Amino acid sequence: MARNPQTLLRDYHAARWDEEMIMDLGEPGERGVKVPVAESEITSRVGDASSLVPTQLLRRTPPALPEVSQPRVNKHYTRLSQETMGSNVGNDIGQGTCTMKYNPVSQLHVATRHPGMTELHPLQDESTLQGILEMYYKLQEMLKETSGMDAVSLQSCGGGQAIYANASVVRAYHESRGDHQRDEVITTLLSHPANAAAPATAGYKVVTLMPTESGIPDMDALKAALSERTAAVFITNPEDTGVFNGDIDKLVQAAHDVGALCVYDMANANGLLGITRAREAGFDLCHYNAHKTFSTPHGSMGPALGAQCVTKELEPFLPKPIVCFDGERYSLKYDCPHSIGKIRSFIGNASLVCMAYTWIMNHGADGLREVAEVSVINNNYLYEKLKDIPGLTVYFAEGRRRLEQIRYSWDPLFAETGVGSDHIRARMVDYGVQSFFASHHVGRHEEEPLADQIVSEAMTPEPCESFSKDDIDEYAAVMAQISKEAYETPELVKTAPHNSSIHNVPIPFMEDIVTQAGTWRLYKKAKNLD
Amino acid sequence: MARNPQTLLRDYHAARWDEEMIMDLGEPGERGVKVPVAESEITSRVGDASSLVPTQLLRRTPPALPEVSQPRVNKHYTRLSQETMGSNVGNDIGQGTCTMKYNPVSQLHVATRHPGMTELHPLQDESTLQGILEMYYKLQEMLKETSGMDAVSLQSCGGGQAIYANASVVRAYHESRGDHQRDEVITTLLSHPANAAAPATAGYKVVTLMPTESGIPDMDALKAALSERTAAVFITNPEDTGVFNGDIDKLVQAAHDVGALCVYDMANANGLLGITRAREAGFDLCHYNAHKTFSTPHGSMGPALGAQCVTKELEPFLPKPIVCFDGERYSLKYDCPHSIGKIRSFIGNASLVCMAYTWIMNHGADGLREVAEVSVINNNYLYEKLKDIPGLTVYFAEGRRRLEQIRYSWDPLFAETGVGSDHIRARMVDYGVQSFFASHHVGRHEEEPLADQIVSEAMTPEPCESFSKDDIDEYAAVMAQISKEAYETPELVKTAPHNSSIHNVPIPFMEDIVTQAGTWRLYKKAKNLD
Amino acid sequence: MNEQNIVYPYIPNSVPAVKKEMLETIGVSSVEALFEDIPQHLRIKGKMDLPEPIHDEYSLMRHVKNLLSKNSNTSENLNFLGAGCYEHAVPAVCDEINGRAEFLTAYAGQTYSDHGKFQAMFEFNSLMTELLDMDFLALPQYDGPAAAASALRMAARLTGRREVLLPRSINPETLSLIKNYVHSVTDPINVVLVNIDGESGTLDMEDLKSKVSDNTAAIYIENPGYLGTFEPKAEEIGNIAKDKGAEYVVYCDPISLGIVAPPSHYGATIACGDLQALGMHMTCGGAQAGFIAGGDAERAAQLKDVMIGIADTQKQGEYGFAMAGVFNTSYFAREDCDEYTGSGTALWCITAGVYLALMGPKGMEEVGQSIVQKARYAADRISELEGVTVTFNSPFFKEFVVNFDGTGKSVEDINQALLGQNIFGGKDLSAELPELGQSALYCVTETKTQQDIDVLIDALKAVTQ
Amino acid sequence: MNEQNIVYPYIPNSVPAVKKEMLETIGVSSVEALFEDIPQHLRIKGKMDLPEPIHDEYSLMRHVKNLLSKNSNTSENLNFLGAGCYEHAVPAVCDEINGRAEFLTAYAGQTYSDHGKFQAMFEFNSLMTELLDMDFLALPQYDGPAAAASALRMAARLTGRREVLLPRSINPETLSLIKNYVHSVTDPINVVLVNIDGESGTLDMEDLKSKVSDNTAAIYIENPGYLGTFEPKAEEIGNIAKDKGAEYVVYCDPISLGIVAPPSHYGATIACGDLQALGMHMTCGGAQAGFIAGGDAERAAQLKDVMIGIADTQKQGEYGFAMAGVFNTSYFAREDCDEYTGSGTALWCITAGVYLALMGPKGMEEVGQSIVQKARYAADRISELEGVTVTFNSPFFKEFVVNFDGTGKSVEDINQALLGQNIFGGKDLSAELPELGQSALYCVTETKTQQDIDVLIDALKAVTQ
Ligand SMILES: Cc1ncc(COP(=O)(O)O)c(C=O)c1O
Ligand SMILES: Cc1ncc(COP(=O)(O)O)c(C=O)c1O
Repeated sequence: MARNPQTLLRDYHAARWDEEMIMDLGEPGERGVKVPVAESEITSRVGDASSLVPTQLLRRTPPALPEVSQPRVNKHYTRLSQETMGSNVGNDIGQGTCTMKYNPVSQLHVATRHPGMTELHPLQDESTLQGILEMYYKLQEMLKETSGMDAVSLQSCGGGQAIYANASVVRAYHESRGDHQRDEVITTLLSHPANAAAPATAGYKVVTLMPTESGIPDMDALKAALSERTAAVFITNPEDTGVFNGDIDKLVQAAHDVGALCVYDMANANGLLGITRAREAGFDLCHYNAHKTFSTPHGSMGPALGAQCVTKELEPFLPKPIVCFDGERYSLKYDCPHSIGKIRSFIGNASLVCMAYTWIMNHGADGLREVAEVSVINNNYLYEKLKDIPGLTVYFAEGRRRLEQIRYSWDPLFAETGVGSDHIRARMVDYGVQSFFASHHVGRHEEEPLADQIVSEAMTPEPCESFSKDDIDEYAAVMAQISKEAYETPELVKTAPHNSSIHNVPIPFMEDIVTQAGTWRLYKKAKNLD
Repeated sequence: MARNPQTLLRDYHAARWDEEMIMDLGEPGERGVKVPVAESEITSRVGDASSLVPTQLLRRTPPALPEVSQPRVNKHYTRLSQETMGSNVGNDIGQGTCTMKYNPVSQLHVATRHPGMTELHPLQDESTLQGILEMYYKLQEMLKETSGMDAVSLQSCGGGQAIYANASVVRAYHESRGDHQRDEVITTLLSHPANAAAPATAGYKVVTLMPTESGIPDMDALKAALSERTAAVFITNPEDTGVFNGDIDKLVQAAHDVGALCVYDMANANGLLGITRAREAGFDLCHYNAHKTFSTPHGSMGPALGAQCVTKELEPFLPKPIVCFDGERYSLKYDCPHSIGKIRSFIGNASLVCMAYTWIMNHGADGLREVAEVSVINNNYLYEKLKDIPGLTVYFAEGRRRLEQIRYSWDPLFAETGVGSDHIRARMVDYGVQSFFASHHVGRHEEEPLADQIVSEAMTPEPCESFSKDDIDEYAAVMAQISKEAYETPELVKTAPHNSSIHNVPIPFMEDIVTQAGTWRLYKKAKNLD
Repeated sequence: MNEQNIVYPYIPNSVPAVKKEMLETIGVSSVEALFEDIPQHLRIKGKMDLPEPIHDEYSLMRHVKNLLSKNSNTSENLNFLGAGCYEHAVPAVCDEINGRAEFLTAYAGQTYSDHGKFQAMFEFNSLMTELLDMDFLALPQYDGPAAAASALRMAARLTGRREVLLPRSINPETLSLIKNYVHSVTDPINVVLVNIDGESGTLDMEDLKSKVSDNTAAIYIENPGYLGTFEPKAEEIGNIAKDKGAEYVVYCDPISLGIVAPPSHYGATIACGDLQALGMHMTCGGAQAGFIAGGDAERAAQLKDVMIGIADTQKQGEYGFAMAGVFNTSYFAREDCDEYTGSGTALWCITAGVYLALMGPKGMEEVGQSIVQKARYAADRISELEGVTVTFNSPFFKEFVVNFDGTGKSVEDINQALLGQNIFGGKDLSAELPELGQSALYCVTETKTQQDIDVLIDALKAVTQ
Repeated sequence: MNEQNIVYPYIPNSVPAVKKEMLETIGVSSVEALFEDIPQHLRIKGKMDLPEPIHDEYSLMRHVKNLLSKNSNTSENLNFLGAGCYEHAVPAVCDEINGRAEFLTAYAGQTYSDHGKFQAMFEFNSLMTELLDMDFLALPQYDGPAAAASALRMAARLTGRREVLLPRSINPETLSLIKNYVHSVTDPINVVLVNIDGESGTLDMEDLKSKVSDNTAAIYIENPGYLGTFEPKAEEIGNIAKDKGAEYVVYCDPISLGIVAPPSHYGATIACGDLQALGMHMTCGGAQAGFIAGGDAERAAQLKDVMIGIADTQKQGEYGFAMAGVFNTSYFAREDCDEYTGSGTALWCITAGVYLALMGPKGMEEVGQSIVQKARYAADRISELEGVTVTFNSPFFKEFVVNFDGTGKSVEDINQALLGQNIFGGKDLSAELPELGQSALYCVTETKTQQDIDVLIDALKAVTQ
């Protein structure tokens, strides 16, 4: 008797608290928390605080922060949290490539509450950090196995940072060999933009290969682009089309042939765990996003954890420190003359290391493979449910199997009804389903990015292993319903959302939003409020 | 620029998730959690579990529990939580007498997360429980001071249970003196019903005094009721009218004169802390609800903590065990020959003792008095804001000062518009304000209780010290708005709620609800579902 | 007072300027005027004598954590104590849900404002009645013993009789609680104890038959009993009760019911017990919660606490909930009730619901199996120790009595020695049940690994030999 | 694979029957068919070699807690380490809010689905810009050093110059990070270090003046510096930068800004730092979060990460939020950006917002006062010890360098001895700054009581004498 989404969709309404801006709450004099002040013996000995700060550095006007009692602050933020569709609360299938995996509550609790994790200073004597260092070391070992690489660094605190760290290693490698001519990096348009931007940050010129109808990069174009100026190829496989490039090893070989390194963006390895690895295809470096593949929480957009994996040859260039084990004690090695140096202060995001370690320990080799298999089943099942929805189409490589995600397009719907992916994303919220992620290239906009011309009105759902058949059915039913509405009552969709925490932001304002930075004081100034 | 509720009410909508019944979620075979099974060496030694249970006691059909994955269970209950207006989230001024005090997050966290609290077995060796026993002892000492009594027991786990424990002490006291003729207890109609029911549970006949227009019990009626058959008077002061009976000591004296004991229900002492005590009025026993006065959370309706306080003379009758301190060690005394015995297994609600202790330690004597003063200011301020709302009136003792709460009535509104307190309570939800508590005597119903004939269409708000002026203004503005709606568009109010997690339950169904018990299987049977 | 004009973070209107403004609106010049009805002679003289407060949160938390650190807990020690409060695995989702501010701080909100809370409670009832295979369940009580005591009064009301039969092996503390609860100034219920067979630990059927009569309101058993053993004659006992027109009240351990038949399957008319095992940390005994269930509407009508009712809203397929049976409770009926009601342990029933939803039939089965196997393994290994015996020969669930008479050592000495090795030995029974000699009640749950048990065995060996 | 047909609690469709049904819908007979595009030679041979999994939650948690218990933490020890990661009081509301499942597990939801998250971020920006008195703030970066490094690249873009001046007293690890970040295959930025006055620890103005030039993209200072001291000439340094058309980048400690002037008040064009002090537990360095702010639209346009924008919805007085400046970031501009962006540390900015909202101006003032007084008290008492000196004579905020040369003992020995007394001594500087001899960087925050400091003094006395 569970709800059948074909006949009855969830009657959803987001919590709407209509909360004031925190800046406007409270009354002068209210306090949210008190702090431990200096004992009178101390103050009488050292004197006023103002005498301990150089006069010219004393703050003359107090910061214009609000003054709010604790009950009100707590209520305010609790209410705002209810107005947020976190992934452990909503149906996040739409967040494709951003993989919203279930974050087991047990690992969240242990890593955010246990004083043996939260109350550690990173510079404590190593003898007092043996537990956490053991987790680092063992997670490194595990990721060596999942990737097939020879060395792992857990210093990076995001996927982008891991790609940047990989670019730094590439740079240091070529420099160490006196090879200074290589100033180009090749990537593909459908690889995550960080594969272009992070090497560019390291000073590389970036050559971008365009996608072909086959959904995979064109080998000839690659070969044409490769040269003795190529430092490395940065690539994802599958890209968010979900089409696996079976010639990936040939691509790697072609790069190696010109002396370039190959870097695999395995941020999202949900469809690959236990099936294929960077090693088998011959890659020199790769990275994982623990927040996509190993179930660390996204935290509203970080903190995150990027695991950098490299071959033996590149190990000396990894960022400092390296977590070592001599059979008895775990330690941090800082004496690494070829290292690219520090990428992140201290030792990275230790609590996320703890969570990823925990999650893998829970699954083991069979479990990780189960993740991949179910992710791929889920995705292909969703495809069956979506494929006949009017107005929706699949880009690239019609008829080919997909792994963990697929890039769809609402182009036909837009052409026929004027309802585009932005409208649909707003409308989804009315059904209690998280807006889909268009891909890393959103919306229609003057400054329309290249990728958007290639797949416009994009939608990239990813029903990873955390979702049940019911969840997928519901997601598909919502899509079907919105398509129907677009043809029958397009205004309903265009004026969405109707059941969100807020009402629709009309397009001119929406453009304001995305082009204007903001704080409450700037807004008030702009609107002549106060 | 904070919102002015006079001109703009909160545009609220409750989270509405339209969640399926848990019984209907999941698929056969799904698991929410795995359990640690016996090691193979154990199973091969001891054999199958079924061989370890007498055959005739083996369960033959597994319980028809649902089979649901962990992500879905967690989502389900998280969503249900969002559909609940907990007091740290909503505006709970309406929950008068049920005092919804702010529960400081710090004390909630420490008492529910610290393994030194959660991972204790109550029968551990006393040497391993010194910390928690110290809190018991010190809280007892504190409550001796706030009440003026000589001995305190923290064994009761609710206000009702504390009153029952007091009734048991009364019984044991008279029995210990061979005084077997006393089989009556006197209480007042506006004292909490537990003051009638708990003594009745102990076997007493209960005499109930009716309220008078003055808002306080009639001394002559009391005197008439008192006799050598009176075991005790159980009374609240102020009752939820908020009118303090200044003759309370004379009332106690009158009872003492006939050899009866006097029991003060101080469950809610918010208006009295640091001002007046059971001691000053001559009471023999009293109790506090920590969940009303000392900021332990209500937990959706328990677990709770009732603190029983008695005079020296009655100390021997307190429930077992007694927490003692010899200047060095804290210990539990079980050897108490006159004790009424156990009231609650083990030592009661230890984590709530920890919270109440923490809360009082945070406030001290000045802080507790501040609680009383601000509670009383808040209540009288709210009165100013409510007093001119059409259709609303105050019962009893026009013009007299009130302490922490006031019993109002919507009688005039009902008479003029047909909109009654049940409708208003539903409508309030549309404005994001917790429904008010009518008093301990709700609604209009065939089985209308006596008290309701005395104050019908009751509303008993209590803006305790946790609420800001803004909160109170908002509450009053919502009341004014609903009154206006009742006169202008009564149907709008009668069909409320409109912005709740669910729609209106029509009156016949509502009566079904309150008279029919239910489980999902009974419901399905009744409706011929499945 | 508050002459220093301290502003309290939890008291927004403690800001002097705000207070002043509010007093002006009220029309009085000082707060004193609001207390005018409290005569001076009833006032506290001066300031209360309370410890110096710790106003800042950090220092206060440090103070409290310091105190809690003076306790030794079961994460740092190997615990074999049970006797009503049990160390079971608590799924983190249980903590997550009962720690959500909405549930933790809610109270008396009703149908529309607290829909989620009611659904969670209704679901608990639905889940728990499946586990018990009984139709009616009230919101939970203070603890298992309170539920047992209430069940006995229910039986008295249902039968109009004033005598109940209890096993002599009942926990003396439970007995104490029950005795106080069924006592009455005017019309007490008589408690009669039925003997136990010394070998098996089960009810002495002859003694039962000799004591049961037309005055018997209820036969009450515990299955498993306080001393751990199952009651294999449970059905027969039920028949005896039925024959005499008495209620059959069975106290059971809900975590056993994945593998053990629920009381309803062997004739119980009222079932009760404690929910603590189902997803609650021990919390020093602070997470007990008594459940009580009845098999039919007649019993349901006698439940002293409210139930949760369901009804359709105006929208098809949508439900609303409210307290059911509230007019029968003392909230309305006051002294016309035979028993009082009040705040119970609702948070724990929500939690137990989460637990049952997570576990499902398979989880409940596995946890039952794991417990009974591990407990048996421990008992077997213990009984191999010289001078140490397992007292009763009946099958048991998670607890069993260990007798140390043959070692010449007292349980107290043994437990002190174990404590030195970070082991909390079983509950010392020697004072409360002297007839059992130097005996202790050991508890082994699914949380104990084989290694844990072996550690215990080694320690016991060292300590007793 | 998964031949045992294990069902995983976090993988609903791992139920064999469900999988089968789904495969049927897809129209394939086995999952293998879905992987057909992955050639066999690219497949992993056999099963991965990973540790045996622990499938049940209880055992897994016990395993993890066991590991965590191998660490010694700062609740059990007295900690005087700082150097970028600080032990400050964390209000429980901060934990409560960042532990709410909605915030903790959210990610890329936008305007309508994640309104609350955006409002919380927008509010953080609004609060933080008040604290900094600067108008533009990006979402936070990985950590303070990353923010500093990014600020320097911003400066290079703004000025078109490729040289930056940094104080020689900068944390060597920060320097290492910056150097890697401003390095470039094609067009690196040159890092020049400016000397420090040996007595005061502040910037050597002569050296600065000699090194600043028309090539200088930025002068970067830390105030307070890595070695704890304030930079009293901050304004003068700013003027020097201005004169040369260089950016003035100031790294500051946000928890000092209740009593200390924010960088904008003495001329900074870009301010940066780390948020960890504002409501985050140290978490072994896992709660660092770099903020970066610009004083005007020109700087704002150079921020590499998104900001949060606000607009009116259709309903008067209601606001919606979205990422602002996103088209300027590498999400859209890809390699046309000089810097990449990505997942940063949003949860920590929400938390820092909660912290600032709780603290208000008064809390920020008091915490600043408390710190500077307690740190000074500690330094004064330490400098009374024989052979022990406080190296710099300038005012400092919460950290200060202690030199032990006069005791004849190494910092390493002293710290080991302190550890034996459950004290974490200051960071050993002897390897990274040998010119300071046997020195350590001590940190004292508001969390230390006078008694804690006295305990340290006694221990140091015992250890050094
Ligand atoms: C394939 C891929 N690579 C890299 C990234 C960048 O990771 P992060 O957002 O952690 O910087 C992402 C994130 O969306 C991704 O999906
Ligand atoms: C004055 C008074 N007494 C007693 C009680 C009963 O307390 P409990 O609900 O904890 O049983 C209450 C609770 O509402 C009350 O307000």
